[in-house]
Formats: sequence, structure tokens, C-alpha cells
Amino acid sequence: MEHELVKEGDQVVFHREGWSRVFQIRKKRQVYLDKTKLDVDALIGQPYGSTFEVDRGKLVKVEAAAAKQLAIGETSSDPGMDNRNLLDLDSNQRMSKEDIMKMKDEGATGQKIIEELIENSETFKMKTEFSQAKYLKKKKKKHIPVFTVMRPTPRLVMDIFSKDPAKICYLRGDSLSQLLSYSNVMYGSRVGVVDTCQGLVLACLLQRIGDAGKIVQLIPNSTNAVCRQVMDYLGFPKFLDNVYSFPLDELSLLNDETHNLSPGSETCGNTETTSVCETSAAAEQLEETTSDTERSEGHGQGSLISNGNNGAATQNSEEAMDNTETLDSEMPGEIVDADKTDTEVKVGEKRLLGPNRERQRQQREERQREAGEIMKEKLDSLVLACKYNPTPILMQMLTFLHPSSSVVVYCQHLEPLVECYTRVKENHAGLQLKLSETWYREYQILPQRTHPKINMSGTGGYLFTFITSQRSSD
Amino acid sequence: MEHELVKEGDQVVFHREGWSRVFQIRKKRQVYLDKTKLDVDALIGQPYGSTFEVDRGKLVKVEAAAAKQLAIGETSSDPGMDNRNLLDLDSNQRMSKEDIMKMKDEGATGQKIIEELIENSETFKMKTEFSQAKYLKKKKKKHIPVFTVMRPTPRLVMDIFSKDPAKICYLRGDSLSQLLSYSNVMYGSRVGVVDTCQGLVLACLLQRIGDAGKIVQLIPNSTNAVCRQVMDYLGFPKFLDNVYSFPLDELSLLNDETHNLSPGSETCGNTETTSVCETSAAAEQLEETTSDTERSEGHGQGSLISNGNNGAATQNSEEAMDNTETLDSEMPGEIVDADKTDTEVKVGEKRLLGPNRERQRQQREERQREAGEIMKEKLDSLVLACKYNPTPILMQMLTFLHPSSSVVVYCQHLEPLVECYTRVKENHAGLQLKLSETWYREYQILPQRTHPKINMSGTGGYLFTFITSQRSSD
Amino acid sequence: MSFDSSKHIVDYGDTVLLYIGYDNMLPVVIEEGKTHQTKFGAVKHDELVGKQFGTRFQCPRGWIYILRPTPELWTLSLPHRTQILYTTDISMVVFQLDLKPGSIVAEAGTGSGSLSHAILRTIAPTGHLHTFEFHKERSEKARQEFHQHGHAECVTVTHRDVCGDGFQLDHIVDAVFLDLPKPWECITSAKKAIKKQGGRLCSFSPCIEQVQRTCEELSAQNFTDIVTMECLARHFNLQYAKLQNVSFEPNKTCLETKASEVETESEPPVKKSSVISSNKDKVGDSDVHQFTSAVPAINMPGHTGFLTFATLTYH
Amino acid sequence: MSFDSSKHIVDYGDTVLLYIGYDNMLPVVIEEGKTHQTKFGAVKHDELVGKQFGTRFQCPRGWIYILRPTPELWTLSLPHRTQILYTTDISMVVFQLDLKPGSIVAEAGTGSGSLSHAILRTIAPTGHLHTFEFHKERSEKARQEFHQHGHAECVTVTHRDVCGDGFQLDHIVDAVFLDLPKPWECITSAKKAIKKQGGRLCSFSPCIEQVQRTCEELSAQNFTDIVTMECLARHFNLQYAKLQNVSFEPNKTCLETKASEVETESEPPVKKSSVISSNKDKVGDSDVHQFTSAVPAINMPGHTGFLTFATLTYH
Repeated sequence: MEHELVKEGDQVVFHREGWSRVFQIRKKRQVYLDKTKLDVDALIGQPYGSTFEVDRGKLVKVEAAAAKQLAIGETSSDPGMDNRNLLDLDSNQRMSKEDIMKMKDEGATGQKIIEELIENSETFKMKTEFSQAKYLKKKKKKHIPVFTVMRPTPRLVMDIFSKDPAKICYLRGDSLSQLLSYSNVMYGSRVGVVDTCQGLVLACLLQRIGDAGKIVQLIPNSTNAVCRQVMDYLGFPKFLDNVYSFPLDELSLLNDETHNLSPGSETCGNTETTSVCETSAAAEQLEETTSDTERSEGHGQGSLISNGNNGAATQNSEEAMDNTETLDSEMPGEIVDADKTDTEVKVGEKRLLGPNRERQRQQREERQREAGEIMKEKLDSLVLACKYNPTPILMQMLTFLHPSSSVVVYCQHLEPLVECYTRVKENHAGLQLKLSETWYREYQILPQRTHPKINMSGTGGYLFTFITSQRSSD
Repeated sequence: MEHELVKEGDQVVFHREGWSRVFQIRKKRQVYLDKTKLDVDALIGQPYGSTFEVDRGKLVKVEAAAAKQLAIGETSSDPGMDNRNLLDLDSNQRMSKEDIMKMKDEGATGQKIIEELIENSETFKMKTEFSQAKYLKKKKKKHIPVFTVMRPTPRLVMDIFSKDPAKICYLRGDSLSQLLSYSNVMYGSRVGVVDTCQGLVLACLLQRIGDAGKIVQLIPNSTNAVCRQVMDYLGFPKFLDNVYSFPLDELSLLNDETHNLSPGSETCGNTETTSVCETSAAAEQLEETTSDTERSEGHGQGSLISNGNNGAATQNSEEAMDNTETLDSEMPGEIVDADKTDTEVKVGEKRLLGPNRERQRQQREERQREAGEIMKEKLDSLVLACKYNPTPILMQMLTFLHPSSSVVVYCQHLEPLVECYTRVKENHAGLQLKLSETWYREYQILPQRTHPKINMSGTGGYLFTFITSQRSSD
Repeated sequence: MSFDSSKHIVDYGDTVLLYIGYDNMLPVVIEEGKTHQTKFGAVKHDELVGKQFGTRFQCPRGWIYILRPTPELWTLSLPHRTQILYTTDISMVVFQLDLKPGSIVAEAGTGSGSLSHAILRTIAPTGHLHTFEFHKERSEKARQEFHQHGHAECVTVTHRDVCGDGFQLDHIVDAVFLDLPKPWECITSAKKAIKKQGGRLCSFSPCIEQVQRTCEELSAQNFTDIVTMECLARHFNLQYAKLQNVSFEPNKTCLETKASEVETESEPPVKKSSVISSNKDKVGDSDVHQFTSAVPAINMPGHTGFLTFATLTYH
Repeated sequence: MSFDSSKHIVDYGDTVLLYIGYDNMLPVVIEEGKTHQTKFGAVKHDELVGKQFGTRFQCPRGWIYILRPTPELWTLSLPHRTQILYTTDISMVVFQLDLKPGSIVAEAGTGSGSLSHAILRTIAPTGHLHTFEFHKERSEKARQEFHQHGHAECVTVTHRDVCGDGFQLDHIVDAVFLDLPKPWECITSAKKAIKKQGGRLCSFSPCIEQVQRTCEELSAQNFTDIVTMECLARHFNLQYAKLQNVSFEPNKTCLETKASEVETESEPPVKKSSVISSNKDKVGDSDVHQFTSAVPAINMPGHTGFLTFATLTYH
């Protein structure tokens, strides 16, 4: 078979530029996409890479040529640099919500609706290019649900979190790529990881060790649920033979061979835990800081940005769906099952396990003991990307690393990494200490209109990397 | 007269791209330019904007067309992107120092010498574009002393410090430009300033207040010499009617009308004080951090960067001149006078003032009293750009500012500005608090070879700006 | 003279800024008997007169502040007639054009006057700004605004398409600023406007293709020191950050925790977040690493335009 | 298998890095009886054998460390045969090309093998790298190097000018990387190399004109998600910063200070700096604000190249 086809059980990314959602394909399952309830049955048997448009709840395959024309970015209008003939009018959008609904009912394409919206906006052409682009992007997401189905990859998974970076501790794709390189994790590596990024870092490392290595996920304690949602996205089962958990609060017991390790940790797959960074309460400050303040309030352009920043408030997906105004607020992978919701499935599984709880606990204990053994035999790499204070964890974990191992500490804040750096330096525990951030920028490459993109991310977090060293007794 | 001509007594900038030196033109004065002793008499009567080449100690005027051809940047070679036919040889520069001297003696132009050097370097073509550019720039500075004479401006003065930014607390041109804007200093403004940047900030503000405003330079105490060297560069006399000094250690006495202020402060013009930031001792760390580490050591390319960073060590210009290898190490404005050095002139002036010391002290007291009066009548703007801890100074000075005044605090480090921000916020002392840095990048615009420049400055310092506010009693 | 820093008391005819919040200011011209609506309620102009700039003013539903406009605050609050330049670029333009009191400047186009105000602050009172705008209504609005702001003497607003008709200035300016779709068409005219002894030029263009053509033309017309640059401001927000310290000793509150674990199992997992937060509540302040963090704003402008500067020596 | 992280003890035939200092490493292949000169004196290979990677080794005039190479360290120490890609760009390439164990990759050109090592780490042991180099000697050196580093099974080095002669691969790769002067000429061949079910492509070019032509060609050949980006690393140095606190009370050591002022006047002003430093000495630690500061490195690479990525769906 030349082409890979979508089949039941697959995790599938619905992708368009800078935007992705992931769903597991099951028959009779319906998903919400931009508030439209969709039946995904139609995808089964279609080749990956196919493009679909949503037409009144149905998925309609779009041919390549048409897809190209619909793609976001290609339709970007005249940048409006020479707007000499515009008047400074106060009127706003002349299309009402009812007008739009009517067009939709009449079967107008999303593209057509957007053209009408622009046509009927007096303010659009007076906006800065920055805000025009923002407006277009927003409207396209709303009115042109066109997407390509892809196999999930870490790159595409990053898009899922692009509007809610707090969930993954503000880790940006370019920072993640550096993290993965400097971790030196490869097929067969033995890795320690602390991840409060929904399992994103864990899943990426897991992909790189293949079926030969071992990953010990360090968790605060065995009662703290740790979210590994991204493992699902990338198609890994929730529990894998080569992924272990070890509670940090039992780290001190590790060298005491006789001690009976306490019951193992619990990990959950799809459970939505509040793994946003603790500072997210202060995240509202983050909104108001671009110097290009848009003063025209006609189309609520600010909401796109603010949604991105206080997504933590829309944790509950029901809540988000009730809010009919917040079109971009649906959570990654939110699903409405035709028979029963995913949540219900999970509860059912849990109950099923109830009677076997003692056996399960024994299994956990055994797994944790094995994790302890792996650590005592020492690890090749250590990666921290979490909402916890990294310095104590890092210093505790150094004893479980071989010399010449690779260590990466990611943090949204620079300050904790300064402390890590200082401590490692003071303890002569590493070489090639690097404290860095990456500066990431995209370009618009269009004939006669080439320039760096007008929107940019101001931070993707900071990285501290080094190689462990040991003073040999010669 | 159509063209402004250079005349005796003028401060003149010798300028080429990214490089400037400033000298005062006096008959029979000789200056050192790239280790070549020069007679600048020839400049007198020439129009500003003229270009000269140094030919064995003589200044020879270059016609516009030739100047264009010689300009740095235009001669940049093939970027070496397609170097498929190069072999990996170990040999190095085949030209010896003697060969070069011989060419010079035979009257070869600098351009010719550089062509020979490239021709005879096996490694040049294998270097990265980054290091090729660095090499070319270095060699051009060394072998083609071509420059244009310009009237000094703050922009050109910035070039003078480009290789020794520690002297001006790492203030970069773009940061300075923001500082000047946010200070809102204009013709007639009353300004308080703390400047340990050789008088650079003071001089820029002075230019903007014109002949109508008043600047009070705040100094730690009346015995601490404060360097105002840049005032000379911009052609201001050392002592101006509208520039005052006030010692901060007498600030607490300001409200006590009856107190007799102690003897005034002393300011010096050309004196080289150690106004480098206190952290410059740690500046050696700054060298090794570009990720494009150049490993080829053939031409000592690293020295350009390291000179830039530990210029503090070459404070003494004699020392620098003894070091025949360090061709770029001469200090701004270093002068060898045919009759007597500038230093000697200063000593002479000082001695002359000796007998009049009591009168001078009275004058200082009077000036300081006036400065106190200006502050008590309140200032319109406050600018801090210094090596001192800014927070205490800022908080002390707030009482001497009108509400709705503009405040700018510059610092090489981010951390002290976080403290300033926090204190101002806690005290509800200001509005529009902004903590920022600017990111500055230049582009190479050449046919088929357009890209951002391969060298970039990683930091130009940080700015904290706000508008003062007052709680009115309504 | 609303922008004059020596002015401290609000008077009729002044342009003042009503400061509502960060980057949120309302420009108001004080007129007798007038009232202004803000989100905090009505503001009677008469009550503002006599107040000191920078003071707080009680509105029915909150405080506002009365600020004297500066070019930087004006840029944030001015009525947009076009895309405007912002302070980061403006600062570079004023600095790189070597402007100071007395400088003569030509600007095309006037646009919303964002840059003009910064230029005027710097060159006043002895300098002059010749500003050109091809859009008639905009040029008239700008003229009124400059007059209202006390700049009448220092500025000449001309309604003209400089690209077609040129500056028509004969070697009188120290600096030229171009914000035009095709700046390369105006280099000849700009050169003619610049003093014979020389001067500086700046061209602002969003796209690299415009920059390429402009640089080519500048070079052909013997401008030197042609430098193209970008300058972006990166703002930091202060956050009071809290990072949890994990324990490396077996948990003393083990029983308590297990209780909540049992509780969890009787509840749907979607509510598990509440377990986490109760864990959080248990955590004392000593278990949290707290610090003030300067965090870059997540969204920042990634590009406004390229600034190309060049020198024209005596010609 | 020198790069294998499961290898912990130095043996003959290994490539090891002698760590001299930050960003300063010497790559050495351990051979019996050989000796290597470092700035700290001679290192006998025989003495290194049996040592654990990461341990310190005493040389006659200082310590060095023996490190196991990683692609990141190799990039810093490899012999330059060409301009090379650095870790910042390399990381983006590997990530954006969706590489993982088992991926099949085509790379042109091989150059100094800096990127190749990172690709090989990620795709080994089941994946394969087809790397092409138009320069014969370089391709041979690269082949030897890969062999020496234990990658022989996973890589095919071909001496060929891909621009003229194409990859000659028939729909077998998941990803293509182009670092060529004229990447647009290779898009057709790249497309043919990519699996029928689709794949990813990356082109690295220093100049924007190259990017423009490449994007045009990619679009014409139905590549989608064409994104051009730049990624720059900004490094921070830690400084122990000291900022002097000034006093706001009249100086208690006034007399003393005056004494030094008098002294100053009898000396030439050029030595005034000594007065400042003696003032500094007087200042106690309590008068200095000390803190650890993360300061960005002053010199950083401002540009390496533009990275253009694109997706080819089933075709």
C-alpha cells in the first residue's frame, strides 16, 4: 500500500498552519471542532495528508488545488501600506451575526463569508498590518474549518498548546528542540525526567529512546497524579514497559537496600490536572504589553491574545462550550462521544480495577523497585521541565548520573536557572555550563512582501545545560 | 559659504563605518590613528564630509568615487557559500610581517595589501562568513586608514565606544535613543541626571535642552571626580552656565534652608576616570560565549572581541601603544601634541587656578546652591545611567520631580531595575511603568546576498521608564 | 503649548491625557462647560482646569490621572488616521538623523503625526519641520493638531504627493524621513532638499524588497554609510513567581494524602484537579520557592519595518 | 560506538574529547602508544584507556577532562572542512523534520558532518541517512569519520553533486535536508526521494533571495506548510555584580577625603583614577549592592541562515 490510511483507533492530528487538534478515531465518535459537532467516521480509510472542509457538520474532502487556495496565509490581503484614499470613519462591521448565520444556512463557503466581513468592515483597512493579520486569522479559524489530517508528531503536538502555553510551562517548540538535542537522548538511553508539561517532554524523549531505553519519570510523591496526556497524542499507551515512575520523596531511601519501598505512584493519561505553572495567576499581566497597542475595539481583536494567556481559566471544557462568544476556547482533544464520554470510559476502567487493587499495588511496588535499580545503576541523561523549584531536584539527582552525562534544565523563569548554574559551578559538578534562551522568528516570504512576521513570541523559556563531571582519584 | 569647513579648534570625527575617533584640530598637533602618527594640519580649510587616506603619515584627500570603492562593506568578498573546490590544508598566512612592511614601504595601497593577504591565506576561504567578515574588517582597519571627517554627533560618538562599551556602562545606541525619547527632554527642560558614562548621557541631554534649560548632574559627593569627556567631543566647553553639579550626599540637607552647603563639587573634562561598571572585573567571562566558536587560530581573530570586552585593562594609553600587537587598542581621542600633551595643558591650567582657589571654591558653593534651588523648584525629567545602585537614588530623587514628569533608569543589569520597578509600584509613585530591552540588528543589503548581519550585539542594557504621579487631595 | 514640559497646570485649550490604565489614555482638549465620558463615569472639563498635571482625579466610579502629553504618550493615544510609527522606531529615527534644537527636517508622509511630534519636540523652537501628506483630509487634521499642540510656528504641513511632485525644497534641510511605498522614487528629490553641506536620510519600509531598491538608489546617488537596521522592544512583566519545593523524605502526611486518594477514586477523574489544589493548600509557604521574576511579554511585535539610514556629505 | 551513551569506559579506537576549557575540546582517537600534546602538557593515550568518561585527568601543567563525544560537543570540536551548522539550527532541523528512530533521511551536502551526527543519533539504529557531498575528499573524510564513530551501518555517503545529478532516490525517505547554494534546483529531485505517503523538507540558506526562490519552487511543487524561520541562541554569563550605594548624608570621612583631594592636586590629573579606586577601598561591603546577574553575552551570532521547512503530503 503506497499511502498510509487513517484507521480506527489512530490518533489523528487535524492540522492547519499554526493550529492543530488531536483526536482518536473511533466509529460513531463525534468531536467538537471550533464549536461544530463533527462525525469523524468519514476519515476512516482516507490517506493521511488529505484535506477536509467542514460543511454543516459533515467532513468533505477537498482536492489538493482547492486546499492550497484555502490555506491560511495564501489569502492574506494587500498589506495596506498605501492607504491614501481611506477616510477616518467611525462605523464598524455592518454584517450582523444574523447575516452571517443566514449566509451559512444558504451554504456560503467560509471564504465567502470572510470576504463579506472584510467588505463590510470600515475599520479593517485602517488597521495596522499586525491587526489585519490578527483579524483574518481569527475569522478564518471561525469560518473556514479546513484542515489536513496528519499523524501526530512532537512538532504538530506543539501547535495544540500554542494558545495555552501555560499548560506546558511556556515551553516553545524551538526551546523543546534544544532541550532534546542537549539531553543527548538516543535509542537505548537511560533517562531521568521531571515533566509537568502534560507529558510532552516525556513523550518526546520516549520517542527517541525507541524500544530499547528506559525512562524514569520523577514525580513529587506517589499520591500526586502526573499528567501524561501527550503520550496518548503520540500514540503511546498509557503504561509502557520502558517508562517508570519514581517518587522524589523516596529518593533518600534509595541507598537503603533493606527498606521496603512504599506503594508505587499513580499516573493518569487523559486526566486534566492543573499542571500550569504556579505563576499563571499572575499571567493576566502578560496581556497588555505589546507596544503596538490596538486602540480600535471594533472586533475584539484582543481576545485572541488574552485567550492564549489565561487559558487556565477555561480548564473545564463544558464551561468553555457554554461560552458561545469564546470560539477559540475549546481544549485540546475535547471529545463528545456518541455513546459515552471519554471520562465515563475512564471511570468505568477504574471501577473495574477496584477489586484487583492489591495486585495492582504490588505491580506498582515492583515497578518502582525496578526504577530504583535503574537509577542506582545510573542514568545517561537528566531532563527537568517542571513547575517545581529545579535546583534541589537537580542537586539531589546528580548522584544518579554517570559522569559525562547530559543534563538539561528548562524553566519559564531565568532566575531559578541562575541558582542551578551557581550551585553546579560551586560544586564543580559539571562542564560546558550554558545558560541560554533562543530567539525565534518566522518570516513572511511573498513576492514583493517579504518581511519578518509581525507577531512574535517574546519568550520560549530558558535552558541550562551541562555535562556531568567527576573528579577522578587518578 | 556653501560648505562648512574644518577650522582650528573644531572637534572633528574621523569616521568610517562602525568606527569613529574624535580629535580637536590644532595646528602642529599630531594624533595617533591606528598607530600611525599623523599631522592634522592638512584638514584645516577642508569641507566636512571630505574623505582622506593616510599615506605614510600624510593625509591625502580621496575623491568621492575612489572613497566609495574603498568603503568597508562594499569590498566584502564572495560569501564563500559554494566552496566545493577547497582542500583542507593546514598551512596558514604565507605573507610575513616583513613582506607587508616591504609592500608598505614600496607604497602599496592598503587595499592591495589586503588582497595579497587573502590571496596568501589558505584558511581564509574555509572560514565561516562570520569569521571572513571579522578578518576583513580587522585587516581593513589595519591597512586602509581611510576615513571621512565629520562634525561630532551623539550617533558618531557612540562609535567611539563601540569597542569599549564598559566605559559607557554597555549603553548601546538604540538604548540611548530610547532613553532620550522616554526622558522627554526638550528645549528648556529642567533635568536631573546621574551619568557615569563619560558624560555621554549628560552631553546628549545637554544638546536637547539647547541654551534654555538646566541640567543638574547628581554626583556621589563633592570630592568624587566625574568624567564629562563626551561634553568635549560634542564641542561643549567643560563648564557651562546651564549645567550644574549637586552631590547626593548633601541631598538630605536640601530641605534645611539654613544649612550652609559644603564646598562644591569638582568636575573634570578629559580626565580618564575608572567609570567602567564595577562588574567589569567579571567581564572576561563575556568573551567565550558565542556559539559560533572559531577554532582556527591563524589570525588571532578572537582579539577583536576580547579587546572590546576588557578595554578596562588598557586604560593607560601608553601601555596600549607599547603593545605593538594590539592595533585596535588606542583609546578614544588619544593625542600626541607636537609641543606638549593635552595632559600637560590641563596640569598647567590647574596650577594657574591654584592661587584663585578660594574664589573658585566660593563660585562652586554658589553654583551648588543654585543647583539646590533648581531641584527644590522641581525637575521635569530624571535620567539615571550609572554604575551605582539605582533604586535608592531613584527613590530619593522622586521628591524633586513634578508630577507628570518623565523618568528613565538605564542599567546594564536587569535585576536592579526589577527592584526599581517594584519600589515605584509599591509606592504608587508612577504610571506607565515599562521595563524593557531593545533588540537591535543590522542587515547586509547586497544583490543576491541580503541577510541579517552575522555579528550582533547580545545586549544593550535595560531601561525602566515611567511617568511620575501624585495623589491629589482633590 | 500642551506638550511643553514647563507647563504644570491644566488650562482651557490644553490637550490633556486622561490616564485610565496602562497603555490606555484618552486625549481630551479642555473646553469650558464640556463633559467627557470615561469608563469610570463623567469628567467635567471645568473641574480639571487649575489642577496640576500628574494628579489623581476622582470620577464617579474610579480614579483617573491627568497627564501632560509627551510624544511617547501621544503615540499610544492619538487618533489613528493611518498605520503609525511607534516609540521604538521613532527614537531610532530621531537619534540616527542627528536631530537637535534648530534642525530642519523634511518628512513624508505626515500620516497620523506620531513621528512628527517626536521630531518637533527635538528640533523646537528654532528648527522647522516640513511635513508632506498626499491625503488632503489627513494633512488638514494634522495641521489642526500641530496648531492645537503649540507647534504651529515650527511646522509647515503641505498637502502633496512627494513621490510624484517631490519635496520642492532647495537645499534647506538637515534630514529627510521617508515613509512611502516607493521611497526609491524620492531619493533625487530628497537629495535636492538636503543642505549642500550634507545631511542624513531615513527610509522606513516594511518589506525587504523595498529596502533593496532603496539601498540601490541611495548608493547610486552617492549616499554613504548606508545602514539598514531593525529595532524591537521587548517588555518584561514582573511576576511574583512561586515554585513548589518537592520533598526528598517520605511524606509525613502520608495518611492524610491517602485519604484524599481514596476520596479521589469515588469521584470522576475530571475533578482530580481539586486533589492537586488541596495538596497545594497543604503546602506551607516554606515549601514554596518565591521570587520576583521579570518575564518577557509572550506576545511582542516581531516586525514593524526596516529602517535604512544614509549620509549625504557635501554635494 | 564512541557516541553511544551506554559506553562508559575509554578503550582503544574510541574517539574521545579532551576538555581543555569552556567550548575548547580536542577530539582524539585513542591509539596504543600515542601521545597528544595539550596546552597543559602531554597526554599518553595508554593512560586514558580504562578511565571512565567524565573523569578528570592530571596533565603535567593542569587538569583536563575526558568526555564522551555527543553531537553537540562534536560540533564544537570537529575539524572544519566547510562552514558548519551549529546546535541551535541543528536542533530545529531534527525537530522540525519529525525525525525519530527509524527515519530515513537524505542530506545534501555532508560538509563537515556537523548536522549528520545529530541526525544519526536520532534515527539510529533502524533508520538510515543518505548523505551527499560534491567534494570528493570531503565525502571520503566523512565516510571515515562516520565509520570511526560507529555509524557505518546507518549511513551511506555518496560523492555526487545533487544539484546537477539529483538524489537518485526513489520515494524512500521521510525527510530531506538541503544546504546548497541553489536549493530550488533540487526540489524536483527531493520530491522524488520523499516517500509516496509524504514527508518533510528543510532548506538552509544564508540569503533571503535564496529563500524567496526556494519558497516559490516549493509552492509550485505543491509542498504545503511552508514556513521560514530563524532561531538564534542567546547565552547568559553569570556575573557577581557590585553596584556602589551612594550616601545621602554628608560624608563622615570628609576630612580624609579632602586630604586625598589635596594630594590629587599635586599630582597630574591622569592619575586621578587612583583616587577613585582608593575611594572604592574605603567603601565597606555594606555600601555595595551585590547580586548574581545573568548578563547576555555581548557578542552573539546575529545570523547563520534561514531555515525553510515544508510538508509534502501523499503524492
